[in-house]
Amino acid sequence: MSGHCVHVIRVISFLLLFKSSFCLYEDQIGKFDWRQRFIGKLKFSVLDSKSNVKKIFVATEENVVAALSMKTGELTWRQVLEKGPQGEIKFMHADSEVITVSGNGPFIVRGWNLANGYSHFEWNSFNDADEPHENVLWTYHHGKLYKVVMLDSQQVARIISYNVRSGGQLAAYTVNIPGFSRKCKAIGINLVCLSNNGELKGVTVVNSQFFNLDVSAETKGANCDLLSVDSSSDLPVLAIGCKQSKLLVAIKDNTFKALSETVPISAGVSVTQHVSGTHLIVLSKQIDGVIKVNGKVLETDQPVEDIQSSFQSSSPFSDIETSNSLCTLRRDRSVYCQILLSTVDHSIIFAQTSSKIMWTREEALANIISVELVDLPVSDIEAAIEKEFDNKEAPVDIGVPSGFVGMFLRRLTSQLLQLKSLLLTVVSLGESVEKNGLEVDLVRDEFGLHKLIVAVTSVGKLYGIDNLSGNVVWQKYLGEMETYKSIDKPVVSFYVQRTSRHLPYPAQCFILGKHKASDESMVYTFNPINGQPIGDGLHRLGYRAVQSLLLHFVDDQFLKGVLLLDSKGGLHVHPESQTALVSEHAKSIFFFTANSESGLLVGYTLAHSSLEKLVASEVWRIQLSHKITGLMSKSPLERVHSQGRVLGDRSVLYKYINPNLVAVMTQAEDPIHKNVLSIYLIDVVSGSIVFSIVHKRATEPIHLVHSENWIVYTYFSDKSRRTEIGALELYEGKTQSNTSAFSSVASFDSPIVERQAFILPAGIEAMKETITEKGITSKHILVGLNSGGILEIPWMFLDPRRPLGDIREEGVIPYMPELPLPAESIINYNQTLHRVRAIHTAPSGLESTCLVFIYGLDLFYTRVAPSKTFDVLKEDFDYLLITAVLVGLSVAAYATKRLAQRKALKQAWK
Amino acid sequence: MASSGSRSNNRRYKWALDFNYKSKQERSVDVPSPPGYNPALGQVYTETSKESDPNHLIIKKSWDLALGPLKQVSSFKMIEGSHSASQKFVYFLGNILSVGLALFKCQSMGLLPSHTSDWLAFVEPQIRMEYSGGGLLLT
Amino acid sequence: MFNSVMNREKCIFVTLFSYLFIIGFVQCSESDYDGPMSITLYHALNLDSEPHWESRGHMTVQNAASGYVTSHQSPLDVESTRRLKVLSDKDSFYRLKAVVKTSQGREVNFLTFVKACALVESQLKDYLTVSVDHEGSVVGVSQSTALSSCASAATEKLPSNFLTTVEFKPIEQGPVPDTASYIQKLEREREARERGETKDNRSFLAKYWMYIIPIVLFVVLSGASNPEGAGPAR
Amino acid sequence: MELYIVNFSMVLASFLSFVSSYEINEVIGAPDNYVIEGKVFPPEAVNDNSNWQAETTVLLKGGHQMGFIREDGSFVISNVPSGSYVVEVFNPNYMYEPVRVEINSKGKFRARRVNYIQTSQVIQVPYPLKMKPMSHARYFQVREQWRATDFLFNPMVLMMVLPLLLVMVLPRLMNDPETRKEMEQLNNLAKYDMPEMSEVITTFFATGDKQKQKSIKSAKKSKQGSSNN
Repeated sequence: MSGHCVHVIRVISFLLLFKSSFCLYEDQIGKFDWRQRFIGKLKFSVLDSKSNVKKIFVATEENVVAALSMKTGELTWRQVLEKGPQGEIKFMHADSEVITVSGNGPFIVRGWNLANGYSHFEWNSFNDADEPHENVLWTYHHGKLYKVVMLDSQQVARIISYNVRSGGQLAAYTVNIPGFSRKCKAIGINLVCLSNNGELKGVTVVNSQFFNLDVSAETKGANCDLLSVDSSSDLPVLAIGCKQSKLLVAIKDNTFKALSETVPISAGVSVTQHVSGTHLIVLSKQIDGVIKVNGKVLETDQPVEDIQSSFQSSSPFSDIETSNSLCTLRRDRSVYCQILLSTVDHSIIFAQTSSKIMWTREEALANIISVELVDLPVSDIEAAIEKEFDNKEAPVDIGVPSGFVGMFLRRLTSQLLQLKSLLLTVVSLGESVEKNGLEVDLVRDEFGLHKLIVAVTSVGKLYGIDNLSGNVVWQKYLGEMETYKSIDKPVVSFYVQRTSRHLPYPAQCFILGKHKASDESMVYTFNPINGQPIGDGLHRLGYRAVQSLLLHFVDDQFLKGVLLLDSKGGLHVHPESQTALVSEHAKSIFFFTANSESGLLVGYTLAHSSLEKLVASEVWRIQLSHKITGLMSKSPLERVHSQGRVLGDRSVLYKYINPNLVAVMTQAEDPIHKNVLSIYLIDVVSGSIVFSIVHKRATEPIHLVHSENWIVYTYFSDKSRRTEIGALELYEGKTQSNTSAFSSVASFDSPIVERQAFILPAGIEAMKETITEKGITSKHILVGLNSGGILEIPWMFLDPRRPLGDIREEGVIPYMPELPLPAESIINYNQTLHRVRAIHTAPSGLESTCLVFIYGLDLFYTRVAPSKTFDVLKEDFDYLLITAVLVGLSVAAYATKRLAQRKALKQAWK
Repeated sequence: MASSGSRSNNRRYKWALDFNYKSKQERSVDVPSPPGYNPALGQVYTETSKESDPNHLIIKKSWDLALGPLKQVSSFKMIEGSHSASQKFVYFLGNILSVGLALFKCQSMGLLPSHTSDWLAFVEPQIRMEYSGGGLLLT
Repeated sequence: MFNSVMNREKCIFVTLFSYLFIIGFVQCSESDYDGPMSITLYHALNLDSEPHWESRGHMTVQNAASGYVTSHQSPLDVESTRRLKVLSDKDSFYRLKAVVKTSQGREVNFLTFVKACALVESQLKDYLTVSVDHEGSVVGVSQSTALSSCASAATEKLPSNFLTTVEFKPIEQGPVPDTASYIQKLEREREARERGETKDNRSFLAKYWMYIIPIVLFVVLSGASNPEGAGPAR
Repeated sequence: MELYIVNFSMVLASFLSFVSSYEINEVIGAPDNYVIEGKVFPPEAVNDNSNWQAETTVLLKGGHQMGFIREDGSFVISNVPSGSYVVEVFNPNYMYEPVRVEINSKGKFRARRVNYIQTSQVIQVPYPLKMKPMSHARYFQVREQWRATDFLFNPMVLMMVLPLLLVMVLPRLMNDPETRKEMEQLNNLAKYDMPEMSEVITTFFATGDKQKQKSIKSAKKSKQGSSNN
């Protein structure tokens, strides 16, 4: 019991330590941080017309079930289901409650409360052994859930009906559909299949009535697909989509009815009920970034003028993928429709015909794959000052004479401007509340805290987000470009080639992706401040790049080149004008590629390049025997301030800081040891394995952080059934072999490796270390937990030199296997973040402060100060008190002086 | 010594004159002296008279205090006589001892930057000789 | 069995003189791979981007488990020495290819390099580090030289034989949370405190005499000195 | 093939309209599939219109499988093969203690407290699970309030106040004749010491012929002698 006590005391003392390292006050909520919640790409949607608070029920590709407010588009409620195929939503239906079918294997049927998203019921539907998991269709009709299992081998469909609430099986039967292809859809109460010879077959799942249709000749033989359009109304409509157009087919009274007109493939089609048993068909399509909506009565083909409208916004719209509409008849017998559109760039648009766009949701942001925080350009005033010191820029203003007088004049004008802005800020201090509504200028602040988040999403849409407000400043959809894949994850190469510190040149970013239609690579170079293309903009390269590298030097325009290695081993630099410049530095540039599947790592040198042609020649080769599942190099921005560590005897243990060190993880499924995780530390210049370590029975999730002279990784230990954190620290020894320079090629003795493991009583989704400008501030590790919190752990807690016995070194806390999880260290407090994909950290202008952007299904931005904000006054600094004290002291000094004088005088008279 | 003292006295005299408002003496400098009058004697007199002036005393005392450490240095030269060598040696030894004691105390308190760790903050980061990049193959 | 291998820091230290068959005893006692494994070495002494491989020698790891390594390296002829010097003068790389053939007949190629000048500087004395994974298969071979600097470019004479040291570097065992000793430590602390609680029943004086005595002394002395000091004043 | 019974009474209890159609269903399941059941208790301070049910999620295997809360707090996690799992309940504002649930191959359930350090330690808890909130999550630090006592006992303030007291109070004490005498005595003592020092110096200079060490000794002696007087 008293052992427990000690434990508790220890925990408390650690909590105190934690507390001192991180603090957020309750009144700081939302001051430095913001959260945005997303749902992902739309998959199913139902416009609710019945409830008094109008909602849209959606199910998405991200396995999210949610209700959106029709008025604002905000989330009324949201339930995030299991990750991956486990939670994939197969079917959604909403009337008296929202019903979803998710999973793959055993299917989970869940019912949700319409108003608040509480769970109503949950049951499982298992497949028989002979039933495939992938070809199962679902449909709902009058309280019954129908499961249609396509049995390919027997050319039959097995239909099982369930009581939707209890999961009780009501009936099961099979229908023969000979000659059907796998192109089948369940629409309403019908199962519809398109055969390869262009025949449409339908069967009613309720009573197995068959009907079919020989669709028009144009769809025959062509590569056509069956698309379900809208089954929410009593008239199910489906479309047969072929190359350019789609043919609409309605099912009425167990017969197919092909509509006379074909519509373009990129048009959104939805059907709603209209007056006196007729139906309205609403078509929406994107033309030159504008959405045009028109409609007609399905039965009579008569156009409905009322709903003809066009919508546009500041950024052009992309092609429409799905649409859903709800039309109502006004008292004056005019029709208006509410349309929910989902576009190919994952936006969700909600509009009202003959009115305007109500709201849009940028759901591509639920799938950010790469992020950079870009410095903003300086304000006009500061630009003027900078111009003053920039001699090259002197003859820009023709009106102002150059030379001594000109300089003087320029100085005067810039200082006048400064004075003016100062006055303005003083004046506006009182009325700043009014200004809040307006957009803040995108200019750099004095502490470098205001930046622009440039995010690349998996769908190929780019966003510029103001880091202080979270507003999307610009967006750009690169329709032709798609992402690369690396270890089954979408990736692009995204670099900042030039920051905004080089006036008059604008900042420039670089994205390397793939061309959708061909095998070639594509590059988009753009200004990150406004998203506008620079130079060639989006262009094809003519070869397929397999790896890229941002060079470390700039050309005369302060632009860093990007080296590209193509699939044939050729080497290119982008822009090509830098070829000669690169060849000058060729001796010091090394390059490596890693093949995840084969485990082969190859290193190249540029040393054999000439002025005209860059050549990558192979110099080293490592063959790992298992699949590479992770590769982590250090942040190129990283700076290490302290070169060593002070030991108890006041000697120095020098850190082994190798900028070329890369941590490579491999995972093997070993029959004896099961899931073996190996970590190799490889110097990618010399190609030597500096250190390697193995963990047996270690499984996913595995995350790794690599910084300074240490590596921290996490894995799930199958043996102990807990999440463990391993920490490695590399030291050169008590002396430095070369105090001035670090060369990987020069041979060295293996570094001393300290190691330790800890237990984290939580699951981990993502991990990242903090980074600051000069590397003086101590490092913390941000850990995205599966609870939705982001935990900040001081690196001190993961120090492998934490002693089990007495403390001998300064700043080392005794070893404790289990790391504490204090609530104070959750930097996002109660702002739960689902499915954290990655954490991006960037230095600010303040050494103490690190900017943190967390992305996944939700976005969260905040800033952390691992060693507290030692370089700025605390924001709760009491200016009033200090002024009062100063004034008081001066008054007191003056008064006592007078008193003393008087006393002296009195004394003299005595 | 004496000459420098009189010079300083002279200066002091002029300086003191301004503040003590001895206007008669001031004028007497401008006006040619009567025969047989020695201005130097008058100076000596005024000086002695001023010795009693508390203000002057304070200033002098302060100067003594300020010059104290400097005088100590020169006092080394003033050691004279038959035992001067040993005296000088002892003086030297005493100083060494006190400095040594101070150093020892500082060392024992760990105030002296005598370990490599004390200079760690000045160790420059190593210059990077090679640059590398790349990663997993993009497919 | 496996653990014992992994705990060993440096496995094999065998110095191999070319043209001689030297059999060295290897400390490494056990490993997962058994049967002979051969490493054939090729080097490229050309300046071009494409290496022109020439045979340098081969070594046989008779049984890494028992740890016998035999080696045979052909000496550098005059022409090769000259070319190596050219490489060194041009500050180019000396490239080495190691073909590892396992007992199952699987062949794996490894490439590695050193600065040619460093090799010349170290008088052809080099090290080959063979990294081995948890299953015992070779994952990397890397070469390093005895001297890493290229300070004095001019070297008069080169020996004709390579002096190679082969070092086996096994993968190390990952750390596990040290719960056992932590629990023991807690237990010890608890016991110590329990003992301490019973022991520390000394009187107040017994515990704090070192603080009390100086205070008392000071008080006594200051009280005593006053009248004595005052005496002569009167 | 294995048959097992799932009791859906909890599901149906919330739908009074369906109580009449209450039935025990037989679900044909794949072998080795179980359902973990439990109930999450709301924090006591919770008010009725708070949406805690929607905010609370139940995670199994770190989110590999999930359970959602019904209005009454009950939850089920279905499709669980036999094994050992940690069931965690997450609510943004309240902390819940995780529970380890072990299902053996025969379908027997055992729930115990999670101990990551001593993994073999078994402290059983009831099954079906009853998850009670441990505490309100304190994410924020409490801002320090200005208090007079804090201010007064601040060492800096103490350092300033004490000399002030000495300056202010000591002169008043001096007015007392006895203390003044004492002070004078002390002063005299100090004065006496002063000539002592000069005496040392004079003896040092006067005894030119004698050895220095001796002179120092004698000075010491004279000093001692004078103090003894």
